[in-house]
Amino acid sequence: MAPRFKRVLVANRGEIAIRVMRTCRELGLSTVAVYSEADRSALHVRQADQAYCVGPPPSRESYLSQDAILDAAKKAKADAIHPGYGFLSENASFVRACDAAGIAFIGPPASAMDAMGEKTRARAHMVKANVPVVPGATEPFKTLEEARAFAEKVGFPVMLKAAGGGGGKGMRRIEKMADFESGWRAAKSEAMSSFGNDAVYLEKYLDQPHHVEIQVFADGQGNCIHLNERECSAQRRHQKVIEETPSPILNPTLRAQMGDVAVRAAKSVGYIGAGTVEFLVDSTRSFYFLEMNTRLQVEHPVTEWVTGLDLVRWQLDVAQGARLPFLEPLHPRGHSIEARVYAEDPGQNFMPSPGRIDYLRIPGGPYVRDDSGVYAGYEVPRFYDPMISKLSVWAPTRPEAIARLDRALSEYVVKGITTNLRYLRRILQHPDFVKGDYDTGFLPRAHDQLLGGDDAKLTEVAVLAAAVYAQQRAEKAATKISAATATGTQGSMWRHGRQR
Amino acid sequence: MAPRFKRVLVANRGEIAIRVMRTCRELGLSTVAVYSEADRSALHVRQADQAYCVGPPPSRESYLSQDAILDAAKKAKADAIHPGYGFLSENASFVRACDAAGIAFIGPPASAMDAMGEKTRARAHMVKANVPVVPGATEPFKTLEEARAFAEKVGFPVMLKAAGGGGGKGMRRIEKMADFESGWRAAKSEAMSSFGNDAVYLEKYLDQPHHVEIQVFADGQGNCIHLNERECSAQRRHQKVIEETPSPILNPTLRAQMGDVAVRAAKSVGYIGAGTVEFLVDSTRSFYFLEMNTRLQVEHPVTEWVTGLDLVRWQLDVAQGARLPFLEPLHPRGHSIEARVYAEDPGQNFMPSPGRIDYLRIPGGPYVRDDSGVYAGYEVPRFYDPMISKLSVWAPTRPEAIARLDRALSEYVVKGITTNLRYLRRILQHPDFVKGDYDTGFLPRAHDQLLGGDDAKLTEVAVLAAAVYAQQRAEKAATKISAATATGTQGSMWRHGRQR
Amino acid sequence: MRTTRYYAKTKRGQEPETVDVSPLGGQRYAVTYLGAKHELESLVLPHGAVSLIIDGESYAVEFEEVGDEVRVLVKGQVTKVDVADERKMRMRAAGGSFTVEGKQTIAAPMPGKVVKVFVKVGDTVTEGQGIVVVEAMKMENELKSPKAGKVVEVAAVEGTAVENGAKLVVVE
Amino acid sequence: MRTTRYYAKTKRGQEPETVDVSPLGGQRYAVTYLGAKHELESLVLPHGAVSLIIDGESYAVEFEEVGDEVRVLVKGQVTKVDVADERKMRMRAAGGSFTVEGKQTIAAPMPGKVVKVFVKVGDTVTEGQGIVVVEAMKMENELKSPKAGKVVEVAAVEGTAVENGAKLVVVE
Repeated sequence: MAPRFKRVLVANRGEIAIRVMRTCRELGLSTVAVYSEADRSALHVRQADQAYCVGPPPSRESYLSQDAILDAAKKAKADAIHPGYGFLSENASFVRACDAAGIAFIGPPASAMDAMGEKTRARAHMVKANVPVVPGATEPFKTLEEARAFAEKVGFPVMLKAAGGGGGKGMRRIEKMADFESGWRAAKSEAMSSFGNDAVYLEKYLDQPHHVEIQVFADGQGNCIHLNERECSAQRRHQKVIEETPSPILNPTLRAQMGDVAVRAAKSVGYIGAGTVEFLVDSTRSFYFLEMNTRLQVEHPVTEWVTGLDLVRWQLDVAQGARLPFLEPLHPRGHSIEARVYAEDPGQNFMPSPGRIDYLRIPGGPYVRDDSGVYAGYEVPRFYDPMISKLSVWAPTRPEAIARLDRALSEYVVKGITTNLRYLRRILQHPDFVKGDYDTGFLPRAHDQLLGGDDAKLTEVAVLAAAVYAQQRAEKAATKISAATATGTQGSMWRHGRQR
Repeated sequence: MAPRFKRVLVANRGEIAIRVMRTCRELGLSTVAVYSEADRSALHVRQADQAYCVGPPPSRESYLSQDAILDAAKKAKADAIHPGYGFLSENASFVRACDAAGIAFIGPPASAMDAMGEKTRARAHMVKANVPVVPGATEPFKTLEEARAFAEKVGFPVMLKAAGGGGGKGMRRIEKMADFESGWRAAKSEAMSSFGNDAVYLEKYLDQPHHVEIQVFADGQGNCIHLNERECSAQRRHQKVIEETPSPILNPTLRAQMGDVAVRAAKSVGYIGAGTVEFLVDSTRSFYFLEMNTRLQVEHPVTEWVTGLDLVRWQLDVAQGARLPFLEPLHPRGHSIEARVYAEDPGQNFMPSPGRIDYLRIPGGPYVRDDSGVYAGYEVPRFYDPMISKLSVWAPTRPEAIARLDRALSEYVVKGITTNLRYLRRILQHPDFVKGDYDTGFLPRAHDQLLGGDDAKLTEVAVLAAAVYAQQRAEKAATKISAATATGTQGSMWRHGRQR
Repeated sequence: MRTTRYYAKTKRGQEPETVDVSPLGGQRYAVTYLGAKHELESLVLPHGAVSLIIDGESYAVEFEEVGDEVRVLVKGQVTKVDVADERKMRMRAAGGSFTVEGKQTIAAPMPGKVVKVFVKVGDTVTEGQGIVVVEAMKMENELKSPKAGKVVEVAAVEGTAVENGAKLVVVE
Repeated sequence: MRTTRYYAKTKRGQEPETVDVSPLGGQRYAVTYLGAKHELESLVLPHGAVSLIIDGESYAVEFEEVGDEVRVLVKGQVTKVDVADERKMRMRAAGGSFTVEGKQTIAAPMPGKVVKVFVKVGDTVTEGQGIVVVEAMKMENELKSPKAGKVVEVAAVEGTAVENGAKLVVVE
């Protein structure tokens, strides 16, 4: 197989667009960025060799606009489109449009996406392939009433889910019938704005399961392997916050079983490329198919750390007809953990905090990897996902990896917007996390512990620092004023604007 | 062996101080920084738990002041001192002073340092231990005349070297007798200011040898192993610029031979801790002992990348009495390359360019490691080494590692001072480097190629950018002026100060 | 060495504590706070950063201003500190600001889009009741009433974009 | 759309080339240079960075000023560009600057310490001859004469510190 791509359009933004472009650049491929009007100043535009505007800020009118993106690909003479994750990455009609335009879509064939893309259809497929699934509906509901009736039958709590989506968007856990209507409305609305599809179904809510997923990879010659698991149970608002591999709850037998099932699931739909089979694992260590993400996963770096692979390169190779380079199981080496840095305020129910990043210092040193999509001076727009960076580490053992990630997070400085940096460190320091015994209920359960309890010594340091800072500004202002007018006064220090 | 250190003073500055503190933090050890008056704003001061000033800017009065550093260690109640590299790291009298003060020195015993520290004494030891050495003097010269006579005997070219130093400081290659006196003067003066010792000796200058070094590690129980080699032949002004492992010129047999000799050399002096045995390898692949660096090496990250180890942690463990965790040879995994980012102008004979870093953007992504000692807004002082950062990468193969490092360097932005970033990329792209066929003469030989030849397209882009930038500033100035006084003019755009 | 007295508090409603600051020359200060005296060296760096050495202990401090308060970041902890000098304290006493009970404004905590308004003028609300839903960054965020009371003003309109800090609803 | 003419050169001594810039609205411009017309979109970002899109090609450009010139960093290449508008060109023509042959000043290229001065007033020097050694960052750097001539002034004193740009020796 000879490489045939020369130019790759990345139909995405933020860190994942940059991640994909990095591998392209290393392979000597030219890169094409697309951007919405809100993203003209984004880093991915500056790092690409070409850049085309694809529409106004709302994703539906830009990053989800198939025509605009295909137009850009044609103008740029791109051979291939990498969709990243989210946006059009799991949209089978876009895959067909690429096929029709003669542009390679870097991902599975439309048929595999059809089979897995709609959550409900995927569940039906899996049942047929003898893969265990979570009890629940096999198709989206047409009406609220229908959904209510089904929920009643399955029994609360239930989980409302976007049929066309993933990544925790358009999901709502509903405790009781009284909350059903508002959850239904919110889930549908988020599903629409995230995936352009408001179809919603529901599943029985398993009691505090673990979320464990298996990375699979298939080539076009019928080969499919798995690259071990990722533990993704640390979730807030149904979105992953910290991921790690190996999972602290898997043993080699369970890993092999889940890996086999994941490969079977992928093969049953004729899968090609990188995919992730997500499972829920309950307290008895039974596991259930949850969904298959038919694209690169946000948390793929932890798999890269313990395997030494470049998964984006594998995606590009497979899309150009290459066979998988090996078919034996790969034993993970050491341990890796990733933390997602969000522009949000954990103390305000994870309220997003878009705005300008005034200053940025990113951690470094041994076995620390930063995947960020921002820069100092960048204005984080309010239209898209609030994740600004992924910080991941590797170490020989899990305790060392925790210590390393905590150390790295301690070096991270983001000013101008609120982030979850401290919250992330609190998670790493929490006894349940340290023990490796945490399920999807962990973060909500531990919420107050993770937020509370300022250190009295640090509060004292803050007061001392603030008082001296006020004094220094007063001295500086007095010097300036006396130099200019020979009359010095001092007042509110904080209103003079920042001292630079 | 139970860990007994609680608090470690790092008797260094810049990236290596930060590197050591990172591991200390991961191990839960408290850290103490020392700083000269020129370094009050340095990053290592801000990252430490405690910080003490040890004197005025010149290193001789601060970082080389044994009393000031021991005073700080006592005030801070430090159990141990990590010397980093350079400064006091190879000073046996400082080791004895630490011993006398009851503070652990993290490094070899004074006796091993005595044996290896003076270059000439080391050579004598090695001859006794049957280790091949480069032909030359076995002790420093008392007078210029004596040195001249010896040079005449050995034959030009010769290499003048500081007996008490390393790292390329205090070295001068002399082509002919007419240049001898000025080289002698320069070498002595640099030796004095770098090592507080102006003793100088000389060796036959080998014709374009490779500089290959072996990392060794010994514990206090008589065990010593090697951790493979590093190729360090890419040197400018006798200082390493790019290092890699494995060396492209070693085969397994030669690696094993050199490893054995390095271990023998270390054992012959009762070595303990991390050390590096440097060899010159000539065109027939004969190798000669050059010197042993009795401390952590600048380029240790490449060894860490291919072994998965944390060498600073090993240093701390061994200093607390631990045995080496394994004694079998460790096979390197993949390939790693490091580039040293210097604040210097390669076009002006590598003239240092201290000054304020106005903006800094550090590369990231898969398998990229940054070890920097600076931050945006930092004023690089003129008193110390101009290295501001080490950027290293890992990849499965050498060509992939080169592509990755080139990609990472392409993302690096440092504004306000001149750096060698472009020069580094040119090295990586040079055919001799790509082939893996480069000796210590490579960079001087290729100097013009590495500097010259602006790309016409990029020059055109620069002109277009500058003209439009001027226009935009004129528009902005006109708007401001007309808003204020209703009379707009425009003149020199570049003198209005930066647009922020 | 003239000593300047500052008043600092870290929680709303708290009585401020005094902080006495005496310059010792250069960037060094003697500071008395909560009955203890400390020697501080405070180096102001670009971008609102300060390198602080308190009795030998080193702290990397970052400052951000939010209205009258300053947010101080030390070792991952963000503390909101309100510092005033004597003159400012007198002005506050005279102006009677910081008596904020009574009317409460629910403002947009970020730029976004109002997707739902649950109340109208005259409604009685309980503390913690959902009032408005604002969407930003693909997440819907419900804003709750900070107190029990009555809705006296509704500025939020469903479907419209709002800026950070925009008044949405006032509860009295 | 008023077109403004600029004069740009990238090498000393070179005749400047014309660059005609016509605003197209927003941050877009039509630019004619070396006989070709391009459409540029130039977004000015903080810290002297510009995101430039030229006929669909994207360039991350960084600007730094050095006296009259601007240093432009594009894809790792630093190009010194001297851009003047018509008014500045007229001033230059009148002032007769940029005729720098004759006296040549050897200035400190960085802050450092003068460790050696090899010449005195009246000495004859050849082009490339070592004149002064300045030490900075542990390296000794020999500054050479840019031309053959005679030393007319020696400001450098061995052992003293010098600032960036300080006059050391003048050769005529």
